[in-house]
Amino acid sequence: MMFPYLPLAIRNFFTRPSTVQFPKVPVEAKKNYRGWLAYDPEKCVNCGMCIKVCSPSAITRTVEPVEGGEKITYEFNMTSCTFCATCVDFCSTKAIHMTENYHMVSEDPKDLVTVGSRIKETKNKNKKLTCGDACVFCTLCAKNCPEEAITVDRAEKKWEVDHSACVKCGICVEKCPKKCLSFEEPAEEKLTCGDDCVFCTLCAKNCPQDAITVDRAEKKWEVDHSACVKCGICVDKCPKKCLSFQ
Amino acid sequence: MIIINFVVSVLLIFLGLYCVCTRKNFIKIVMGLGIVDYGVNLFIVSVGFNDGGTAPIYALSDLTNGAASHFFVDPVPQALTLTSIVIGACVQAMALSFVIMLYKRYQTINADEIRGLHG
Amino acid sequence: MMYAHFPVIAVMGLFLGAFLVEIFGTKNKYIRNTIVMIFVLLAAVLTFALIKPVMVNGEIITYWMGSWEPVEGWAIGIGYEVDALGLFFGLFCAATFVLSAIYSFRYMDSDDHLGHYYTLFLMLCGGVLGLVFTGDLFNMFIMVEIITFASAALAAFRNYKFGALEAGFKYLVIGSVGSSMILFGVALIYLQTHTLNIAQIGNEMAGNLTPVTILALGLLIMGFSVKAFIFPFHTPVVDSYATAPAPISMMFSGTVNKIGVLGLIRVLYQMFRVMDKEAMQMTLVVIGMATMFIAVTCALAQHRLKRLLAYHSISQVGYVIMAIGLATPLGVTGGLFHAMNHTVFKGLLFLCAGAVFYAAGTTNMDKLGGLSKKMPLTCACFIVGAFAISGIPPFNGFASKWMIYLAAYNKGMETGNFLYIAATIVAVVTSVMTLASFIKVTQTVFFGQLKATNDYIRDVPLSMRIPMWIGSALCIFLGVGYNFVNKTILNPAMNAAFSAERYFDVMMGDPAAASAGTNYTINLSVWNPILWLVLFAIVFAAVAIAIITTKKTVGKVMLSGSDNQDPDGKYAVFFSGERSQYSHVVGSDMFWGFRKNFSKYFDVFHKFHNGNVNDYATYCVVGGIIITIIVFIFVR
Amino acid sequence: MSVLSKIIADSASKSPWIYHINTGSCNGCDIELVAVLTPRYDAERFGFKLTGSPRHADIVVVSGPITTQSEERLKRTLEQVPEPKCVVSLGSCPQSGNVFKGSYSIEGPLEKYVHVDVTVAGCTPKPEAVIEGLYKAAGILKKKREAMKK
Amino acid sequence: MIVLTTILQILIFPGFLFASFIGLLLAGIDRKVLARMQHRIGPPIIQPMYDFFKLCGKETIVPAAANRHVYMLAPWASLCSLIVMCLFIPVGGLTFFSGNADLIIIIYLLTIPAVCLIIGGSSSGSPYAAVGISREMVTMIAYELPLIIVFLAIARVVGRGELVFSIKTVAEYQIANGALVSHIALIPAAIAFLLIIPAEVGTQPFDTAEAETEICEGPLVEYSGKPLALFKLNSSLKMFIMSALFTTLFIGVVYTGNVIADVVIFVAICCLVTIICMTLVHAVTARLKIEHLFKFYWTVVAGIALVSLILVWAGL
Repeated sequence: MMFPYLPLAIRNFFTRPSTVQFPKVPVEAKKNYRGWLAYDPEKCVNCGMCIKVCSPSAITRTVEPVEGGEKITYEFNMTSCTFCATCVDFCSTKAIHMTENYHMVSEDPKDLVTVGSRIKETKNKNKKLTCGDACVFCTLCAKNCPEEAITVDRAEKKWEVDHSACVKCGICVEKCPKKCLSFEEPAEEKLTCGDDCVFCTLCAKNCPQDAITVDRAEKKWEVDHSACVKCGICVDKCPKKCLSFQ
Repeated sequence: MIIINFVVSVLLIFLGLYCVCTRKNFIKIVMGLGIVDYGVNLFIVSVGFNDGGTAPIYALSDLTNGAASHFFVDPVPQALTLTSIVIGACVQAMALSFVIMLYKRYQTINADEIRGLHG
Repeated sequence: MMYAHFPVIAVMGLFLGAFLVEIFGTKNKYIRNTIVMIFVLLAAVLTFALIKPVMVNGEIITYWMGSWEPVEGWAIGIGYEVDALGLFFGLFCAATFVLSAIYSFRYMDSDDHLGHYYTLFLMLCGGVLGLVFTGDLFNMFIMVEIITFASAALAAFRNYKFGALEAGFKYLVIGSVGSSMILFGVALIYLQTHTLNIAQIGNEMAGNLTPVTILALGLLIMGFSVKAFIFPFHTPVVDSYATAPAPISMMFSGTVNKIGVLGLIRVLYQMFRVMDKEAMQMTLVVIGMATMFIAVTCALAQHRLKRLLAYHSISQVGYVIMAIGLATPLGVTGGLFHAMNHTVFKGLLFLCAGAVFYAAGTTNMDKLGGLSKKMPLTCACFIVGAFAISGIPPFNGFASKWMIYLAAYNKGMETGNFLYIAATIVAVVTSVMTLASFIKVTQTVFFGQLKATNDYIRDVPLSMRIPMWIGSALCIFLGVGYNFVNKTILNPAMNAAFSAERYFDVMMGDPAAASAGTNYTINLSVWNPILWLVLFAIVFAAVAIAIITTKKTVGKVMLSGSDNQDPDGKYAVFFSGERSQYSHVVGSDMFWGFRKNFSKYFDVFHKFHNGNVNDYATYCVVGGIIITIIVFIFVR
Repeated sequence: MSVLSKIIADSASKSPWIYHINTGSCNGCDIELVAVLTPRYDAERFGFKLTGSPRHADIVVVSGPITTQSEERLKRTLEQVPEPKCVVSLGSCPQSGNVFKGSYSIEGPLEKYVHVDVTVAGCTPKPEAVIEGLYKAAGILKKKREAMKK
Repeated sequence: MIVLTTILQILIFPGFLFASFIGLLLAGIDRKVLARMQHRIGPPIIQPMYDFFKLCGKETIVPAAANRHVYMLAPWASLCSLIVMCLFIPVGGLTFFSGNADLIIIIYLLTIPAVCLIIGGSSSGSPYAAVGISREMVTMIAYELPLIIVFLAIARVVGRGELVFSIKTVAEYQIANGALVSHIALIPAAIAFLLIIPAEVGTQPFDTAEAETEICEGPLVEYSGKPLALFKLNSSLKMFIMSALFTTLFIGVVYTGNVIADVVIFVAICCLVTIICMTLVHAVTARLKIEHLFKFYWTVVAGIALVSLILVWAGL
């Protein structure tokens, strides 16, 4: 046939064109289209796994100390992202997921960046005010407490504190003449290893912060509690399930 | 008009043309041209020949007393031949001067070598 | 009858000038130039003075050398007969002499032996004018010989150039073979008619064509075809055009090949009056077609500017031959007009080629490029010439080509013979190919990118530019005012060609017969160029207003000022991002598509023109034989 | 002549011609740009046309991380585009070098060479996104032309 | 008064404004129909007008290597010759010009725009333009042969005496005895002419001279702004003129009462012709290499034209 497309061309002329009138007809991307990245700062435990796995290193984390703790902001630069969604798979707490919004067009590349930040209090967040036995019930602490969380009953020699109201400002501790007030940490959960540990070093390898060091020769296992962020990856990875937080 | 003159002159012309067309040496080509020229000259001379006629030299008196006594050969072709011979000589002179210059330039006068201008 | 003496004075003046230059002129430049100028102008003025009596009043001037009047209707002496046809050729030849002389004063001043150059130049001019005015056959042969000598010597004038000597020699060999054939033909005619006067011969042989005269006819046609450089005989001429200095190649293409054409017309129309036979017309048309097509296709494959122009002048002569072969009033007028136009625009093109050679030192197209920035005026003249030769409407090439197409097609319609239709088709296609080759030249020589080494080029001095300006002005004037030209010069020339009887009666001493015979007139009202020019002018004016009125919108013209002249900046030529190094598309690799399809055809013609003298001579002889055979078979 | 200049001003955004420069892209975005001209998405509805020479272009679409080789050519071609022009960076490579970031042969973001008018992110952005980007660029063209006129 | 009407007629009716409006309209229809054939919506009909005015608004850059005067003049000269052409083609039976134009002049007037494009391209000094020029020239040689054969065939049927080639006689002949297409002998000539139109205008299968992909728009590579706008206008004008020429030569003009109806019908026929011979061929074929194009024209199309010439010559 000399012109293979001739009949097709003529037929096309009389049929409705197959163009999707995009601006008038809104077009939705398919079901799990990997579009704009959405980040939920609350779920994120700031383990940094996503930064580690992102090939174009599109994710940047900035940590600035803020009065209550540290402000951790994650920036996902869409103009540098390759939409491979590896970070989504690696995020243990599923804080990142890909939306179906493909309209990544803008005049200023800055607003193509997904930003999420979270303030993480320092450890004293869950410590409690306790009174020692040298207390003479002078009610100085109660008077100076800005939140009036402390009530002292000189008659029945009783001292109690309303922990929810207490903002742990530490003013009462200074004012107490007998220095018998102090903040005790509740017994913090710490990563401990059970005894049927076979020193397979899996936990050490998977720890994003490399807080666990295992010495197979001398069968020694220790953890650096300050580095540990209690992400719990080692607990899942341990074949013997002998790791736990106490 | 003697036929032999014609045959010889046509023969000379074809001989000359053959020589021009086939000989490789430039001098032979010029000689060929000369032969063609002589052929044509012979032909022109023999055109004007009236057998029995004398040379067309006469005094005015011969003419006045009746032309019967003198029967001349036609002078016009002879004049033509003169100029044609002169022209033939000039052609050969110029051609040979070209050949000398060409030899000085190319050190050869063979038609096959001197083929600078082609295509 | 004051006019009777003018033709002889003109011709003899030129010869006298030749000798005077030889005697006085060798030492001092100014004496030489003035002598040359005096005699050339004398000849031109005398020729132009003849227009009034011959063209306007329609008389035919006769002049008998040494007042040997014809006795009882029998021509004895050598007679000059200036009829409209002869004068027509004489006019534009004289004009070419003047332009060429002015041009060569400055062009040749770097050469030596200029005394000889101008002697030969004046001899050539004298020969041409002599042939144009003469009424005697042998005198015509003598003039042909003088022209052959002068042009052979002038072709090889710059003997240090490559191939000059070789071209001169070949031209001389082929030229003298041709002239010997003419002489042989003249002798045969004399054998039959015992007279040498063209008019008388025509009258004697009007009816009875004996085998002898037919052989003479064949030989004369062959001889004059060699002089007109038609297809089989064109080879040595192309070389000699290329090597000759520019004013001489202008003379060659302007006058020398027109002499061949005039000889053919005289032989066919006035002496043998054989053009009414169908076979003769067809042979001429076929020869014309062959010359046209072959010459233009060879031209497309050329690398040197002058060889390309030489091939084109051969193809344009092919047009003229074809037009004359049609033997219809419109056809002959077209042919004559095209001969004149060809002289004008081919002269202009050769002058431009000379200017390029003078300024750039070479005419090899592969080495030239981008000259339009350095030589704007020469480039403008060249474009005018290129448009004229390829027949773009407002120019003169179009006027004559249009006449030729119309004539060819009308003849085809009347006679129903398909050959004339084919002739029209070949003519149009050839004209487009001429345009193609000139586009190639303008692109390679003038427009492309300027080679760094060519930066020193400046435009040619004024005295070389004047002839070019005159030439382009003529191109435009002839193209536009061709109706006027037709009435004044062309029509009488065409009628002279057709009315051989009138030529004879006047020659034999009765001037009254000058106005006898039928005068054909052709009406060319179908296309009047003035109407067109008015249109073009109005449209151009309207467009100019449009340009001025529209406020300077954003798109103002950003001139490539010399300050931001960084070679790669905004104004550099887009070279897909690369640094714009020198990349000039040269002539030889243009028209790739066309040449690939014609590759077999081009090989044949590459071999045809192989530079061997013997082969050229064989082509000559074979061509002559073929023509004589055709004439024998058909014309009887 | 104000009517004519008004028409000219309006038509500035109605027939934006595109010239595409590939500075080392993996051709993912290139075929995406061409896909935009196919029947399904048909950018020609808005007058978009792919031209062969920068002199004819209004919108220059750059795709690919600017490799060292193509940097020089990019600069030269961008300069040769006539004035009211705007630059669109297609995909994430021009903006940030994508996965090739930090490689020895990458010459850094497009922003270094020319002000990028519209960024279309996405490692091969969806054709609709490309159309949206081009459409926005066409709009900018008009603003740029007014700015130029003043 | 006559001068005024002539200027009016040159600039308004059959001349510049009318012809360029219709030309741009035809170009728009051509692009729209082409899009529909490719099953897409395609640009609005007046898109070429947008293109033209946008280009007018853009900056004109004259490259350093270019010869400025020739570079700027080429588009105007080509536009002038095209306008002069419009005046000769009897639009809707109304010949502006009493003078009967001649087919040969039409051929030569068709060469002027092509030559202007060539000279313009060549003067811009770009190597792409040079390649584009040589292809444009080969295309011209290619379609000239069949064009002259077609015109000769028509002239054989119609012409007589002196005015053998004039369009006026063609028009009168068709009024007298029906459209030329109805002649059996002239049908191949009509087909040949239809095949020539795309090459003359330079649309897809035969636009090797202005191939965007290979040699970036050939001769037009360096043009921008107003000159480029003019060249685009010229090509759409040529589209109108060629189809108008086809309708006058082959289909003949149908005479209804008033002038406007004639003109509308004429333009409608022209659209039909352009769609058939340009858009359909464009939608279906790909670009030819220059040597195939040349061979195609000198063998196939010239053959068809010759067939019709021989048939006409055989007195059909």
